[in-house]
Amino acid sequence: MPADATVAKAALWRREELLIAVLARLLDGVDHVAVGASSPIPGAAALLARALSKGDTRVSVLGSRRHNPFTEGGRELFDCAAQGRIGAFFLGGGEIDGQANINLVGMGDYPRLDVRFPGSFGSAYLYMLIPRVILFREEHTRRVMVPRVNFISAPGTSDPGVHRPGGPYALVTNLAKFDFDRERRSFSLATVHPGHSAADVAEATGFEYDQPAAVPATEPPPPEWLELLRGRIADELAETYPKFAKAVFGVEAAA
Amino acid sequence: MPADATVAKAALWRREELLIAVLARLLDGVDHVAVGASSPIPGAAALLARALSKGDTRVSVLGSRRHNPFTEGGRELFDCAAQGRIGAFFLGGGEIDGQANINLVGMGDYPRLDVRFPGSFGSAYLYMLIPRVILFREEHTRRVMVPRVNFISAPGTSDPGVHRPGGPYALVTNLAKFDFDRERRSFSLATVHPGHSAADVAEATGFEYDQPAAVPATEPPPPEWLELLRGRIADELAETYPKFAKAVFGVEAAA
Amino acid sequence: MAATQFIDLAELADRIPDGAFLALPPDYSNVPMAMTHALLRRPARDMRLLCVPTSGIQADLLIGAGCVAAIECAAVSLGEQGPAPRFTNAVVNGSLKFVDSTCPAIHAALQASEKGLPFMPLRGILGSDILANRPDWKVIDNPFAEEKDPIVLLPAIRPDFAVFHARWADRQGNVWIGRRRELMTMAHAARRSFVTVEAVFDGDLLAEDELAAGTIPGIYVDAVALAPRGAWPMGLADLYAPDVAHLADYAKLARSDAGFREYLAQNHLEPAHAG
Amino acid sequence: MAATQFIDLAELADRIPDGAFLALPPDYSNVPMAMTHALLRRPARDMRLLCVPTSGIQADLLIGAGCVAAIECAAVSLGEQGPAPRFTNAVVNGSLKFVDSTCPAIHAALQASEKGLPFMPLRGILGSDILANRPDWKVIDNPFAEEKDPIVLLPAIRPDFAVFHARWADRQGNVWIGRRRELMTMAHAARRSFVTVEAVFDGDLLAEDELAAGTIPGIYVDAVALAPRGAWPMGLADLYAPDVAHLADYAKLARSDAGFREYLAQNHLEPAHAG
Repeated sequence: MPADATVAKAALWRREELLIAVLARLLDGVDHVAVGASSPIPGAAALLARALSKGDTRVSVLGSRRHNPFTEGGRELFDCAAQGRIGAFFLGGGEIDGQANINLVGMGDYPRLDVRFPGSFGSAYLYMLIPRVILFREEHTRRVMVPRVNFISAPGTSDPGVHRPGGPYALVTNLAKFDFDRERRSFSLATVHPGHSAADVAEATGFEYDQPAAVPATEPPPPEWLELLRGRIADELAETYPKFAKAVFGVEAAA
Repeated sequence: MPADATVAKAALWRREELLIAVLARLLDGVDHVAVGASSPIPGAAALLARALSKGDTRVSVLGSRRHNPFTEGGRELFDCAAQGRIGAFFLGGGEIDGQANINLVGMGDYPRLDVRFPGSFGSAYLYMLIPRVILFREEHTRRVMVPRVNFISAPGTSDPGVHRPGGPYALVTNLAKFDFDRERRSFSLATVHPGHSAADVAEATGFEYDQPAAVPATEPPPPEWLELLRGRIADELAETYPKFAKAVFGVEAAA
Repeated sequence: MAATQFIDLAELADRIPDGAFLALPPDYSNVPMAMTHALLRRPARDMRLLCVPTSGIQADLLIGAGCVAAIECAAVSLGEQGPAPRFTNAVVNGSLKFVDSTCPAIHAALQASEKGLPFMPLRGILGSDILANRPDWKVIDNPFAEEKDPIVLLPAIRPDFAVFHARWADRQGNVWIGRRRELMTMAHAARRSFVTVEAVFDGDLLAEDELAAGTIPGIYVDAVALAPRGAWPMGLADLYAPDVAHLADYAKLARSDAGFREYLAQNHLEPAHAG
Repeated sequence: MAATQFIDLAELADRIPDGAFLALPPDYSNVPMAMTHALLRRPARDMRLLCVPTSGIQADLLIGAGCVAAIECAAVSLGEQGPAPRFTNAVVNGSLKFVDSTCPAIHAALQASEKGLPFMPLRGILGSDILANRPDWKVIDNPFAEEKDPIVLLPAIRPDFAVFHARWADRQGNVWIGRRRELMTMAHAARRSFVTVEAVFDGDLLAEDELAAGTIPGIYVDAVALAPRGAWPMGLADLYAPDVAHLADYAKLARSDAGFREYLAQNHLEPAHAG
């Protein structure tokens, strides 16, 4: 497919819709996806994956009242993950490095920090227990994608003998999708989003990663996915993320 | 007081009412009393103690729907005890020995038992964590009050260094009330119920215990306690123990 | 973790294979008697039972009918009706492998599985012959204490199945248990949960806090079958009381082998294939 | 453990002494903002905060007003409104003693206190710099594993006070929290629980399973004060939503010292004695 065809198609969907589609593909075959607070794009991806699974995928959206099934309080997400009942989860990071370590605490010489992020939340635990953890951060710059994080909120890899059924599965940004190889302890560039090049990615990434000779373009969302997203998924999302649903899909939350 | 006066008074109350009064006195000053399942006499004593405390004593009657406050499932009684929020509890025993060890499991060479009792329930735990555990067993014979139990469901005493805020406080039977001395690790006969003698107690007891030169008679229930018992307490008790309330107090459970 | 399946009672019982490790609720908490009756009729074999933390007629029936290879419990008793005769008999005649525990240990070991932990500490128990007969329990020194402070560690218990009865399930497989919270822990801890219900709830049990507070989410519920009055002769919370006359009859009949067989016959609980 | 006391809001806040160790609920769970406002006006001093497991405007206000000596949390954030500016500022300028944790560790350490345990194990965390900075946490080898299997042990956390808001308390001090179960754990774990409520419930919250399932028994509730809309500007479950416009204003003003003081003045939250 010539590059200009990709660009032409790109006009048919928004950046957020592409990201949602990329994330939804990573959820294929997962029984139960949990989505943390303040995560509209991962939330939409999970709801889309559920719709596409025809009921085989369950979704728990924290912060939602309608799509959050938990009734055992704040600890249930963590217990549920440790029981092996959550197949996929999303994490971000103020900094992410090439070993998939993530930093949600701050920059500087801990505890004397120059910049403070909110904190690690449950990352130190969920990253190690959920099989398919998808790192998602829209900003793809050398400020975020660093050689070595200032503070390891949650480690990307563990020594042999450490109980770790979970870990990083992929990294998705505004520019690209990387896979993570747990054996080699490194990312490899899997696809580059339409409108960007592998060279753009290299320029914006502060850590080393593997790369095939030719990096394919990220597959855009098929029309039937876009239709689902802009209809049913937008409505479902509006309950938890009214601002996002209105901005991206033009949908108002039900009263 | 001459012995015949005691006998004359004895006719004014039933054996169960005397036992309830003895147990209620042992609950004086306790903030929160819990009572296990199938324990109508301890249950009545706790409800009486609550009535006498004018609201200072809380009562949790397991098996009751109206007087059981727990909402965290079967474990809450045990967690609540470990939090230090239960001041007194009752335990029984198929066998009880002079070190206040209790056996709720059976007789014989465990696990090859000749007689099987239901099991230890929570005794191995509650006996060690609740400050004032009152042993209550109506039957006072050498079959029950043994030199050494066949199986220690819960030990009466613990080695130094073992975390044990709780333990035995008294033993009440159809014949008498004993106090337990945790330092000396032995019972001492405190009072003998009207109609019985210290010699009767010695005859029926298989373990060694201390005894003062003169053993006082157990104080009978005062008239105002009997009035309370036969009125309000009988009604409260009928919800959980309809058979007992009818047999002892002639009260029918509300529909 | 896929969608909860709605099947009939016989199929629900059939999906519990011989040899399965079953967590049973206590007598005060939603005993799945209709499901138990189906297991008796099959008859199930070699079941391993975990009482959470005690059981009554449910375990006694399964033991009496020869369905049980082993049981772990804090007690088996018919409560006010007296001892559990088939349990007592099987222990004394040596035909039942039994493991004595204590209530909080069973709750805590299930909480260990609920939390995905290999073990859970527990206070108390030291000096009990229960501990002396549990080579699977360990005593360590509390690593946070300055002085010697022994404490028991219990390995996690993960049953194959949690089985219980409930008032309602909704179409999403959410199950309402009210304040019977031990069922929540059982469902979290077990690999699968099979539930019988009085009725299907027409709506979403998680929609409003009043009912949601007492609801096990469908994530933990693998299969549901309708069984009106499915706890009988035990009771169900606010809905119906135990059938005391029936339980007293059972307690009397089950004292002898012949009486127990008579009870099974009277209640149509005989195995389909008696061999 | 004696009867729950019903007092007014100012007295409730006054009974929390300076230097107390307070467990705070997360932003999605019954934040006691009216009580927080009373603490600001006093002003309280040297409070030690435990966020269960995170906090938002509640912790940020207390930090900004100088009420806080130390905080332990998995995160402090205003959520969709962005970072918590007073927390961030206090960390960077070194004026706040802070201890980083992770959500499940805080839940588990409270469960340890709930169970009267000195510690609780927890999976995960190994390799995190959180652990590297927690000399109070220990790593042991799982004594049940055949091979090397390091696991973290967390010491129990027992707050002096659990403080939160709720829809109802009844006259016996039972408090209805619906599905906000972390409040139950907080109340079990803390030495005392002080609760503000929207209204007094005319009846017994424990009488029927529907409400009992979401009720904290009065055993754990030391004092209750009425505070209608007592979670504002945060929301309360099914009853009212967060006041997003107000929170956005706060997020903007609190970025600077002057703006924060302006916010306090606008909302009549200035200390009674500013010294």
